Amino acid sequence: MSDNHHHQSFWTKYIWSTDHKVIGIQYAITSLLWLLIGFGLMAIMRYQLAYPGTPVPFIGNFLGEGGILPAEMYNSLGAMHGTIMIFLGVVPLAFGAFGNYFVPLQIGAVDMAFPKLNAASYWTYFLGSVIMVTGFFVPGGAANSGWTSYPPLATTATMGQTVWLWGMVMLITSSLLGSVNILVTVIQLRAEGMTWMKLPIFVWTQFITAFLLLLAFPPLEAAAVLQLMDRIIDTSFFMPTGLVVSGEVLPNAGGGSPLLWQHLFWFLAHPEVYVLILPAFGIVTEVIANNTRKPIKGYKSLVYAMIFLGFMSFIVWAHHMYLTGMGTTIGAFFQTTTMIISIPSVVILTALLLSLWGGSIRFNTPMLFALGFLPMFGIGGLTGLPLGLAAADIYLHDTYYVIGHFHYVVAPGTIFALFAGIYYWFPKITGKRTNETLGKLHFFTSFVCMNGVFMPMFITGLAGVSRRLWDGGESYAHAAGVFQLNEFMSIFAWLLGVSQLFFIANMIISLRSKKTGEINPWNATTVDWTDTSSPPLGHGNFETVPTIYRGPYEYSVPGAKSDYLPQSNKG
Amino acid sequence: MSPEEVKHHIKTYIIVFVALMFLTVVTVAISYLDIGVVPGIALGLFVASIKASLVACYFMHLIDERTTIYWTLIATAISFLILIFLPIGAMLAQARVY
Amino acid sequence: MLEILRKLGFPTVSASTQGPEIDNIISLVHWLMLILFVGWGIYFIYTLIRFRASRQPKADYQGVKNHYSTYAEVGVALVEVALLIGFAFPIWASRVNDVPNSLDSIQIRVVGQQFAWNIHYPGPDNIFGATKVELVDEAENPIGLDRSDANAKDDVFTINQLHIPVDRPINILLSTKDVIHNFKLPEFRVSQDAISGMEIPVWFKATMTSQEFLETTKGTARDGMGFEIACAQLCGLGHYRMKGYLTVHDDIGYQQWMSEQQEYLLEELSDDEDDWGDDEW
Amino acid sequence: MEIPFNVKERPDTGLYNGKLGVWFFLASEVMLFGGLFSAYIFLRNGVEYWPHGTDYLDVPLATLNTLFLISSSVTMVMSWASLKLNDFKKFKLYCGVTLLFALAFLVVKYFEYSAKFAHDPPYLPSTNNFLGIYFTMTGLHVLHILGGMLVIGYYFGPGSKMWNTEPERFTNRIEIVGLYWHFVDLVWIFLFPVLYLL
Ligand code: HEA
Ligand code: HEA
Ligand code: CUA
Ligand SMILES: [Cu+2]
Repeated sequence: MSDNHHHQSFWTKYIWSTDHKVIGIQYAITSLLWLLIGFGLMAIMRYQLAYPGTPVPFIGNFLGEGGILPAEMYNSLGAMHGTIMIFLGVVPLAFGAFGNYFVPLQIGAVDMAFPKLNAASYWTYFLGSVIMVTGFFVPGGAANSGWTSYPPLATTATMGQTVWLWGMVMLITSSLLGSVNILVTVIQLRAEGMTWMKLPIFVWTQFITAFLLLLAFPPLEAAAVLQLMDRIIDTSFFMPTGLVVSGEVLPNAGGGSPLLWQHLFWFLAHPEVYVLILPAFGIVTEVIANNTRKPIKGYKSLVYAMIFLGFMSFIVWAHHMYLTGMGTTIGAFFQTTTMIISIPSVVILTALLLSLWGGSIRFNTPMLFALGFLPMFGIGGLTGLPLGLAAADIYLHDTYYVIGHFHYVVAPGTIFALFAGIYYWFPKITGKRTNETLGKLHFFTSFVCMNGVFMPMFITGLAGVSRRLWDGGESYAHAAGVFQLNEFMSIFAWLLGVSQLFFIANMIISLRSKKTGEINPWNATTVDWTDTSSPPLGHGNFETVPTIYRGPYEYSVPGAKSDYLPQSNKG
Repeated sequence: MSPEEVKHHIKTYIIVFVALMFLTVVTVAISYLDIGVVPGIALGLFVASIKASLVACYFMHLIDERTTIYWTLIATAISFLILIFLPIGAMLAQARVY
Repeated sequence: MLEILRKLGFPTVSASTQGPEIDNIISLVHWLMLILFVGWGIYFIYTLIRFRASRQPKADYQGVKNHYSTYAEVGVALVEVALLIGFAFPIWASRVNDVPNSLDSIQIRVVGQQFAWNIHYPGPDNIFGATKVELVDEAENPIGLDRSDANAKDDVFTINQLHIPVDRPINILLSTKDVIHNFKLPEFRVSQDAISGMEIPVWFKATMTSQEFLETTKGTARDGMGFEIACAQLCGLGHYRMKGYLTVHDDIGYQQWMSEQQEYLLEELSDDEDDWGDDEW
Repeated sequence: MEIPFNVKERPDTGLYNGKLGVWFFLASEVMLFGGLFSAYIFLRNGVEYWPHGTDYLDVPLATLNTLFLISSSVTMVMSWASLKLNDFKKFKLYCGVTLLFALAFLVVKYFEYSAKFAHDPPYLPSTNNFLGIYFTMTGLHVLHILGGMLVIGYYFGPGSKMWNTEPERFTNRIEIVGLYWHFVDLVWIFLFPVLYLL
């Protein structure tokens, strides 16, 4: 282990490191900060939604005249909230941080296959995210055409949109580097005996996610390049002939189609939503198996369902486009594929729910978040069904019902799963324990507040209130009956932010506490826990690289001495 | 790979090279034929595909590659086909546009 | 279920012929969701209590041995198939394929722009006059209607005011001058994107006049507020205020309104002729 | 600790890491250009009139360029084969020729582009969507050529020192670069008929 005894300066050890664990932590810290910023943007928006046209307290003066949030800026905040949460927050946390740190450990590898590429991926992400927010400081403010950036609106928008596109190009490049790395690592660096059907589900989810990133992101990169051309040198890929914007006939030659963008965008963005949820499934599976002390029910069906899910996610994209004038054949095709893709999700959720039966359930903080995930994802997934039926989507499209749908899957869904992962693996990363009381407080307050924010969205959505409205629908008659719910939701959103203080406090306190010396506090079976120390060694991970003899979730095996048999345990 | 095998490969490369040159000429020649737009496109793409497969199979050694790479490429090919059929789907998608 | 959804904020009226069908599928799929959620929810809570560590110190390696869950999964799939074939496909087909032709329907062009709805009626001759991009003048002629075209002479043009008769098929020819908008009539369950560079038909048949509708709103939060046209696609900073008004007349009312418009038109045209310097004096 | 299978092949997959990695990278490149080809078809289908390549573009020049690229592909694969035969001199020779062919390609492209801009009226990307997509696709392709030249140049020059210390690893590197270079050639094989001839 000569590497460990090298004298390394702070700089090479923590900043320019090529150790997958350090890079994982870099990803984690950066993306958590972005989550916080994404939350901050949304907190301002929610003030405007609750009390339209009244001055925002504290920071109003930075926002606009009289402290009132201007409509353009509201749109900027919305677009940037979506972009930041998805591309700078959740994906880097779920894939960059968790994937980087735990995939090599769980498969018994000494590092990622390409450590330098790994560092390059992080720094591209970092640069991309910095570019993305410089948008706020250019004339006209940040991108304000929604995270979907539909042209011609995006093409004619202010300069922030150009910055957004450059940022996207960087971020896409970063994910491509990351995904190549994960794919090669999983295929090439599995320890001896770690056959495909012995991989922990978490590794499977990261593997499939990497595939999705690899194949779905480049078309968006192509689209981003085309939109950049439209914006910078006046091509008209997305611009039809004869548009008149504020009284001026646009100079473009025309002949393009805004629908082309939508197709290319959703070709990425639907797989993207499964990129958000698959790692969450993986984390939840690990935590549930560990804390029920029994194997996952239907390991194979889980794996096949996830592969199928990954494949199907490439052929459902147009369910976001039912109202663009879609014909019957294609409409029927995409409705059918959308219903088909709901089946593997049902299978996955069913497998997880069935895994609880017969277990010996420990309700620690990670388990609470994992358990909270199940019904929350259930609500989010189920409300996807009416959206998938074009006829129902006529009414529900682009209402708060959609906002409710996807926030249930990403916020109390994915974010909860990520919290579960953070609490679960914290002892591994630091060798210390988190505080259970604070953790439980964090869970219960977050759980209540999440539902307080997002449940009423279904009501306003059913009433027909559109999303992306600066005044929250105040000027529309059909919102009259539900408008007052906005205030209710906003209060819960702010309380949700306050509840995160439990988390932040917990992290600080736990980081400052003493090391416990435990290597495997949860009595887990996967080799990240059983064959390495906590925290793991520097470069190299293992004293001796483990050999794998059994499946990932051999808990409570009848006749065994202890209630868990590590994967590398020969006996 | 033994030196004999490599030498054998080199012969293949030369043959492929000649074939590619020839097919390039063919492609250009086709474009001067007056066979209508659609057959022209079909034929042109057909020849291009032959050239592409030659490059992929011999220069990139796909002809005797490992299964893992085949799997990767199958997955890519499927997503690529979906992507290419996207515009066709999109045209069908438009119900009635006046 | 529909009753529950209505309590939750779903519009109590459904003022078009396709409305009830759409309401129906929304309520059916919510049944499916509710049953799944409540079913699994009961199971979930029960297992959490039954298998908590203090009551079940040793886990059972096997776990569930029966196959009920598979039946449940197959059940979900079957219900989805039924929803698709029985409801979703036919409704969509009727929406797309049954677009009425100009003889038995009222044809109206609607042109979205940042941030208003331009409404263009063909007038009594039932033929739309030509429009030209060059003629667009934001103040006078937002859609660039060419009044010198013979067909355009009787064309009626309004901003944000859509008037239609009840019980007649209405065919909206939807387009936009600039960015993408969405023409949405919540109470009619009508919604369609207006895509730049395209003209897309969207049709419906009102089953209720504005008058009748206003009766139903008595005592509710929206008392006295009639039908509105919403823009349901982000279209810029004024997206939130891009609102139009829809008035559904009975047949006579509609005729009356149309002839009034014709009179205005005549006045305007004659105004135009002695327009010489009027303004200056 | 060394990362396993960096040079040697993993027994069950029969691959070393870099080779698998570059194939994955190429998979993403396929999707990148796939997105553009898809856009091309979409745009072409969406309009009544789509110009013929020869209306704007110079087929003889492009044919010449095709020949250059194909030749560079052959020399590239030959340089790898030379390494396999332990013939470092030949490797240098073929590698150098590859670079020259690539340079020739760029020179021709330069003349092609400047002829477009110098035309009266100028043919710009904004003139119409055909020219727009022509410049985008060939431009991106040129960027790929430049990137490839950079890497090949590196292994031709300073990077070739590795041959003395780790010959096997160096041969692998050249194979990987070659795979990328053939891919760039492959893209051109499609770009040529699609943009110029159809
Ligand atoms: C992680 C993210 C994620 C996930 C997993 C999903 C999952 C699904 N989504 Fe969602 N979706 C988004 C993120 C996601 N979505 C986003 C971000 C948007 C908006 C984009 C924008 O416009 O800005 C969107 C929008 C969106 C639309 C477009 C709406 C519109 O704009 O009009 C549609 C339409 O079909 C849709 C459908 C679905 C379907 C059918 C699923 C299915 O996969 C769901 C399947 C799951 C189930 C069916 C649940 C099974 C439940 C049980 C078995 C019961 C369990 C019960 C207990 C535990 C008690 N989604
Ligand atoms: C992953 C995606 C994601 C996530 C997690 C969220 C989270 C949240 N979102 Fe967001 N949202 C989107 C993606 C997401 N959103 C998208 C794509 C849109 C559409 C944009 C568009 O229209 O274009 C949108 C739009 C959107 C709107 C609609 C705006 C409009 O249409 O006008 C609203 C309104 O309330 C909203 C609210 C919220 C709330 C209350 C949360 C909460 O759940 C927030 C929870 C966050 C936290 C609790 C922070 C946790 C952070 C920490 C704990 C940090 C700790 C830090 C350290 C230790 C350093 N979101
Ligand atoms: Cu028009 Cu929103
Ligand atoms: Cu989707």
